Amino acid sequence: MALNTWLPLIVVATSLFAALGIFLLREERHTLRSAFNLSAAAIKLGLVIWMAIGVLDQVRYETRYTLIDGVSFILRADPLGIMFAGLSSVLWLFTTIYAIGYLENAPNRSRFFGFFSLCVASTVGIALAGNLFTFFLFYELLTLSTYPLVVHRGTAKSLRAGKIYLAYTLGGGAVLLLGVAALHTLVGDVEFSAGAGLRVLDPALHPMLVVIFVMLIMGLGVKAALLPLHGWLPTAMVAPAPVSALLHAVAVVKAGAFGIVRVVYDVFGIEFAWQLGLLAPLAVLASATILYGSLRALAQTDLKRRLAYSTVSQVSYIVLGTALFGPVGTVGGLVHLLHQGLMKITLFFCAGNYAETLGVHRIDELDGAGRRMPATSVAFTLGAFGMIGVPPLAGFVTKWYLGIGALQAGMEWVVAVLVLSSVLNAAYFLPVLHRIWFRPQRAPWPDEHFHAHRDTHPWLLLPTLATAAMSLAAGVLAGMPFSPLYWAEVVVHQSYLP
Amino acid sequence: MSVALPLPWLIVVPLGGAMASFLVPERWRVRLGLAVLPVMWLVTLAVLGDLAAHGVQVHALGGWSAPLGITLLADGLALGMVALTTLVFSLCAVHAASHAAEKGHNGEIGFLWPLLWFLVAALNSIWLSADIFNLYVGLELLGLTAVGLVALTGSAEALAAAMRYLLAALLGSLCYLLGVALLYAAGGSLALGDLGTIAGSGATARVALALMTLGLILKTALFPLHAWLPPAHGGALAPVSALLSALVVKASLYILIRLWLALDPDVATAAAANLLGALGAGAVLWGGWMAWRQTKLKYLVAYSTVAQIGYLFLFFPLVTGTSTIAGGLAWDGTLLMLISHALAKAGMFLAAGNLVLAMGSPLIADLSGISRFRPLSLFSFGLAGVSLMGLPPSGGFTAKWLLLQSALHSGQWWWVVVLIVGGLLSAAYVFKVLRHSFVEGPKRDHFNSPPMAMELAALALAAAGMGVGLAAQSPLTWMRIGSPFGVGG
Amino acid sequence: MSRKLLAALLSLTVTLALSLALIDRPLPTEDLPARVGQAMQSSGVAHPVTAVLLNFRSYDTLLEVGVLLIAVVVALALREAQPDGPDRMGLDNPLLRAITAWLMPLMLMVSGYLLWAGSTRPGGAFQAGAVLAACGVLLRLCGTGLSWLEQPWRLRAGLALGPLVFLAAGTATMLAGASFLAYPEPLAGSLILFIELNLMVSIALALISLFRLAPPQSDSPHFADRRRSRRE
Amino acid sequence: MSTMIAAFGLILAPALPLLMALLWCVPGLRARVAGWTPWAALPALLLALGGQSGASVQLDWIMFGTVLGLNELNRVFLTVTATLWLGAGVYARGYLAGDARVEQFCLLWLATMAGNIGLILAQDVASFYASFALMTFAAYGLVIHARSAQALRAGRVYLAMAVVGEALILTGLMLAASGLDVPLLPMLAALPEAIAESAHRDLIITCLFFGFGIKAGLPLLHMWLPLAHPVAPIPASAVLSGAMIKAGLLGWISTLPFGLISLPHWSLFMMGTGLLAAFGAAFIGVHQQTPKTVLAYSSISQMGLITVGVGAGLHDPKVWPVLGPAIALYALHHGLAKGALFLGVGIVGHRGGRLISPLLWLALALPGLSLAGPMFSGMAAKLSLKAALAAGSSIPAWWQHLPLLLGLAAIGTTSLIARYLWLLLEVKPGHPATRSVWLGWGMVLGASTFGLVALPWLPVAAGWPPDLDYLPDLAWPVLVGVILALLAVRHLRAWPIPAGDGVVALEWVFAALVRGWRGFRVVMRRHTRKWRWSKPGAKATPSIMSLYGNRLEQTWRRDAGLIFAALLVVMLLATVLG
Amino acid sequence: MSSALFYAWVGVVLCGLGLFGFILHRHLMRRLLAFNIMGSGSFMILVGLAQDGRGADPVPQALVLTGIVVAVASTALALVILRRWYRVSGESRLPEDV
Repeated sequence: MALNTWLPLIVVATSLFAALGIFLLREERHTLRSAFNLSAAAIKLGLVIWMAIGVLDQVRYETRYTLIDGVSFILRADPLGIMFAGLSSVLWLFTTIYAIGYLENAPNRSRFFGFFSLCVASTVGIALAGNLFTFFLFYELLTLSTYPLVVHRGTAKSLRAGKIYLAYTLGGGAVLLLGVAALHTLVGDVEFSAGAGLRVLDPALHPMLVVIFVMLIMGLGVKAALLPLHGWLPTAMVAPAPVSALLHAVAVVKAGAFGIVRVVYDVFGIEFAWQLGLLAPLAVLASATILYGSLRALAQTDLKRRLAYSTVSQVSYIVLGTALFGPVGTVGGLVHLLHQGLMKITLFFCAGNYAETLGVHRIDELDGAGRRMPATSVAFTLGAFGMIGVPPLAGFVTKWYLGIGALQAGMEWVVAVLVLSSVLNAAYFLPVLHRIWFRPQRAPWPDEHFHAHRDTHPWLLLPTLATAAMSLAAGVLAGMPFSPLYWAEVVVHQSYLP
Repeated sequence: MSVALPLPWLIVVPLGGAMASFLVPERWRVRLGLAVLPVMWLVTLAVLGDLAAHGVQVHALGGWSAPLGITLLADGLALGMVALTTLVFSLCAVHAASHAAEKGHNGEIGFLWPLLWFLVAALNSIWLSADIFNLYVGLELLGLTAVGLVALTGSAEALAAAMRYLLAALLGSLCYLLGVALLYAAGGSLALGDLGTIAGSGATARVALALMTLGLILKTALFPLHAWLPPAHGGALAPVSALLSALVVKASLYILIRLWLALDPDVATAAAANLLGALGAGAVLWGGWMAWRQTKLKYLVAYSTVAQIGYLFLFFPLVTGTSTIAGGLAWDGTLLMLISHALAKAGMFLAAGNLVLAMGSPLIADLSGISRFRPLSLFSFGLAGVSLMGLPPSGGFTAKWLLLQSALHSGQWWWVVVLIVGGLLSAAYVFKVLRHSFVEGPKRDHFNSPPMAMELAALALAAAGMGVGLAAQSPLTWMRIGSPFGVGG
Repeated sequence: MSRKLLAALLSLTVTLALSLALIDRPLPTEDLPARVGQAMQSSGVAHPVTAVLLNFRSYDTLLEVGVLLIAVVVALALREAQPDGPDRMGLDNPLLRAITAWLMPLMLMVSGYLLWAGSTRPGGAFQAGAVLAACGVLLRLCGTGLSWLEQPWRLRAGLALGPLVFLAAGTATMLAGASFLAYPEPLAGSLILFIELNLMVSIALALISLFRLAPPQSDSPHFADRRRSRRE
Repeated sequence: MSTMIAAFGLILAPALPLLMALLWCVPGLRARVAGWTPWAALPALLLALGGQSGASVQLDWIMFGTVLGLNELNRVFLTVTATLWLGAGVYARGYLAGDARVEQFCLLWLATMAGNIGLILAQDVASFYASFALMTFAAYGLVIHARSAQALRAGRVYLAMAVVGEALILTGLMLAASGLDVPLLPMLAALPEAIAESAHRDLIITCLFFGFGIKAGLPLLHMWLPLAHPVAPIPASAVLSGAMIKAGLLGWISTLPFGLISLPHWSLFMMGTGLLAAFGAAFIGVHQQTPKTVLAYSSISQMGLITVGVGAGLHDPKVWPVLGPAIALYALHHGLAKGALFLGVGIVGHRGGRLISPLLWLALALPGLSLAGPMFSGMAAKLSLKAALAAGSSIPAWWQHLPLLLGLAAIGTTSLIARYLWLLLEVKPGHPATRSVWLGWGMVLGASTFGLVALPWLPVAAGWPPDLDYLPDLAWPVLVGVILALLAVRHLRAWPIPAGDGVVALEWVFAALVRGWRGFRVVMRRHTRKWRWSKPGAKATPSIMSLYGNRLEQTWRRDAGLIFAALLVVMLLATVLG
Repeated sequence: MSSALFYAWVGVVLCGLGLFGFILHRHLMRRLLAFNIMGSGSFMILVGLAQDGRGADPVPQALVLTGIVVAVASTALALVILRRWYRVSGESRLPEDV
């Protein structure tokens, strides 16, 4: 059926056209732009859901186009891709609503929303990429479309953050290009098909493959904020709240982690990676990042920077999951891809609400926020407890699967890392909760708005509560079909374990 | 049309256009200039059609075949360049025309059009010619026209730049002429086709190649000899500098590639090829660094040309003495880089021209807040920048990808480092400009606004730069017809 | 000092390389003069150089004339960009004017002869054009302005006459089905002569206007103060 | 049909408080929900009394598939918890009538209750751990209700130790569950034999023992107890020490491999810590200044005794069938008695220590005495404990002295109770005790003294009514304790041991650590100042490279000719010699 | 050594001198003259070398004729630009050589 071949392209194209449309709109056409934005987000979500259903009963969606002979542009909807695409399209819908509310009368909104939809187009492109080349293509497009968002405010600080962001991501992109090109010379067009291609190479090339693996991981590690390459994430927190919410909690950071998942599972194949002995060092690196991120978060005084460092540590759970040899560890890693997205975007929304409604940026200004903004604070509490891994919430599901997976893979020390990081998470989230709920308001709010509304502007509150509810449901109703856990299991059983 | 369109039309039409616009009084020159464009397009498309239908075309001028007379050779490479020239020229012409219309008929624009058409004629004569002395005359024609275009504004900097450019051009073509003399003495014939067989591989041919190479890299402004390019391209009018950077600089490289492939393989030694590669690497690094340090917008773009030319010279080490696969990849990569650079650089120069016009000052620092008033030009500047940086999905990226593959296949991994670092450096200076445009500087609400056509021309070129990346397959297969690397591969 | 020494050394090396190319030279396999000899009778002229110049490699000549035209166009453009003062060239010296009056007819006759001799002996459009240009320069030096040259469009027409005729001839042959610039056998001789005539006119005009379009010596704006700055 | 009711009852017990907590969020309903808070524990009590054990319900959508069930063991715990929550709830309504933050208290009360009940009924690991965490974190709100400085400090210590406890429990559960054949749907019941066979048995037991130990107040892990209880409002501390400590015990019982394998060195270690806790806590408790702290230390010492029982259970598999019920019974008795004592403090506050009537004094002393041994439920519990210890077959030699040790512990308890009563005298009149306060206290008091008898299904090992020959060896410790107390009143002065003893040292160490880290950071920052990215404040100084760059560019331009010639020579060399 | 080769040698020497002059001198007029010397040298090589050991060869002579016209045109243009530059800046050298 022709539609199957064009659907992935249409999904990516919806937000591309939305971006172009918005760019052409003049600055003062607000309603039309919001309508454009929201309809594009809705259409994309609908299409992704349709594809998700299709993928469940083995329908094959694939767009293939040869760029130059030997290199083709493939968009394919496989379970893993659909999972990430689903996440980003759902969260894009909410973040668009949030952004419209957040940038009520800010300048340069056409530019903002244009690049915003461009960025999501590249994220979905990364999700649906069928081979390493297409993945790299959208990976770099993501860098380009996120830079203008990071420097949107135009202040000296945001421009400096933008410069650091660029240095890291373009450097990473260059190393990734090297890895992809080297792999290409060895194996030709590397399609994501559970690493069939690499196993057959003769053993003489194995050291070369290890070098390539290191290059790929370094390139992807920049966006996945692995230890030495995470410097850009905290500085990029100067961006407006919706940007730091969608991008640095979901799109950019997840693209890196998703890339590592693709490389380990679809390019090298988990057995071959295990045979080459690549998984153990990756697990060590991920664990180091987990602990380092939590420790640094402990010392931060600015709320968004603390959340940023927490993102640094949380994303490495996904990497840790991929590094665990065995289905349970993989499921843990993949399900955290969704859980962390839901939880972290809720936290960033709340941080944005606090900043926008009360003008609060530092943690010690948060005293008594619970009384003034109960709904946002409840959402924040849910997100925080989810992050700590308190059982009914989503975080626990991930930690449980990762723990069991680690034990089955014979890496007992990973359990210690998981538990230690939960303690550290508690150490930097609980004081914030304590201030919000149990401390009286010491000083008048620095810059209070939305007095009329009970909590904050409905456009800001609605997405926050929605994502909070979804993260709660992802945890509590983990057993339900179509829950993140269910989908992660489908991915593992359908594509990686015959 | 069963019988193929004779090739000389590609030269006659622009020459005729030049002479006509030279004769016609000033008021009509712009309209006449634009009128000749569709004819030019028709001829180009017809010849391209013939290439597809009948393959490589040869036209013996004056009825005299190769050794005695001059022949025009239209293989994939030549016609690819002709098509590129037509595309870039038409958009620059549209830009110049709308600029002239908007500014009213002041003096210096008057003789712009004859010179522009002479430029096209010179370019087409170089792409098509298969005779080394005829290439010399084409080079001279091109050199003088380019010098004239640079000096057009009559200001002190323009005249100094033009003088420096002219001296460099003269020295370059004189060395080339010396090379022609030696080759004629050694081989007895001026035809490019059979040069390899008759010129032998003695000292004469080697000295001739060295002289010609030096003459041509001086005219292409390769790294140590690049000093004349930035003032010339930075100071000229926007459409002029676009044409200079996109096409004129490439003509001498084109001749060098033709020579390098025509001569006997062991005349073009690996040492010479690596020397050229090293100079190219130097160009990429030095050009990138200097572009990053510039404070004037057009000078930044000019130095970016110096840098990007470096990439093209990686062709020589990747072709001499390597496997056919690596050679084929290098051929595709270099030509795609040439095309996408031409499109992107022309687009960037036009966009830069629009921005300078809108801001009223050449400095990058004054760009703050431009994104609210001239978003389209800034967008096309960014788009062209993406192609120069070699980020997907642009043509620059696909070309860089092919060169990377070729370098890895041929085992010369050090060019990979040059490609990667060059990409980062170009990212540095492109984002330097974009960064300034994001600064929410002092409230500057008064920007003069160039007409829409100028912005659309810049956008069209930048978009073509990206498009060539996506649709890289067709131009590459065309360019392989009649190339030493054969079809496919 | 070191720059001079370095320049000398480098030039010497280049000269050595050139001389090496001269010494170790294979005997050329291709023999173009013989080909020219065979093709002479269909070239329409007796003198081989003119045959090569205007028939076998006529395309070169066309481009070469284009080069000359471009030089003039650029000169015209620069004059437009930098308008000069009134043209006060020439010395009002009666002796010079008298001699010119005597020499002028002789020079005109010589250029005519050169043009005609081109088909059988060394000569042709370029040499004739050069002599004519000399007349023009001489006239300009002795102050008699060529009034009809003042008309811009007439100057441009004269300049473009040669190349246009050449181009038209070539295009005509192409339209007639033969390849570009392939003169039909019988007409070749007279066609070449006609082209050479027009070329002569254009070349002469081009060289004269190149001489004329340079800015006059005295009216450069900084002339005065530059002199003073030099003296302090 | 009956399974339907049982299932509904099982779900309703934990779900009702959660539901009411959610309703609490709606501002309109808040006042009414606060009113109804005490009765949220009713379904749990009815389930404990009425429901039949062995019923279970499976909700596979929640978490990894939640299973709630009732069996003999957790039924006992459910009874004590439900009664205490009910009584304390009624008591709280009266006690906190005037308090400004009563609504917030109710929300946290409901949440903690839901956690506590859920934890008892949970059969699968995930929901067990979920309710455990909910109870722990919600209890933090109860502890710091007063918002005073000590309350906040106590809260901090409580939270820190709770988090560490949770982490240890999670590790233990995870390690144990990995041994199961279906690790992703771990059943609590399946854990013991998984631990028995697992390779990391000792590691798991350590994690679980110390993880739950923090909640149960093991020595060196008990610091939060004496800090939290005095600051918490009286009903909260009653529930805290009555019901929530038992959660730790329930954790031990349902996870550790009792009755499967014998772990002699583990049992020795546990019994040792139990005895240490019993005597140490008694010794420190006597020297405390406030009644509630004394009671806290008495809870620690009682839990020490229970730990001894647990340790014994581990030593000899055959002992467990007898010992398990005994421990449960003892826990039930201790919970109710401790709850009554705590609520008693509030009653005394009604008219001040000096003025209350002798009858009231007797009522207050009754649960204390039962704790010490001779009175009803206390006696039953002690007897069954002693009988179980005697029944063991291959018991080590020193177990004969256990009855003597238990007796000494009883002396300790009696002295603690005496100290408690002595301190009650100084309590100044404060809170007027409303009707619901009396009702709540009465309920708990009644349950603690007579409750044991009324419940037919209670696993009373030694049979009922207890024959009289055990009476004398139960009574002598009480007598000795009373004599000691009378002497102490005359001339012993209490030593100034701060409440929560070890924690003071711990806090000092932690503060020093933080100070050291901050100092190190300042040094590091000063050192790295130099090579940071472009410092935000730095003016864009034209770097030497750009100056050098421009000068080099000038030379390119000036000596273009020279460079050209040089390159020409190099190229000639390359081609000719090449 | 045939007479044609003699011309070629003279041409080589002229080229060397022309290159030396072009590199060394800063004054634009001198550099232009050096360029013309070098041009004549190359023309002599072109004709001399081609005719060495063989009779008169019309092709190089035609080439030289074209070369001369091109040289004249470029020198004339150089002079025009030189004069314009001199008129604007009063300098007879390029800005970097002043």
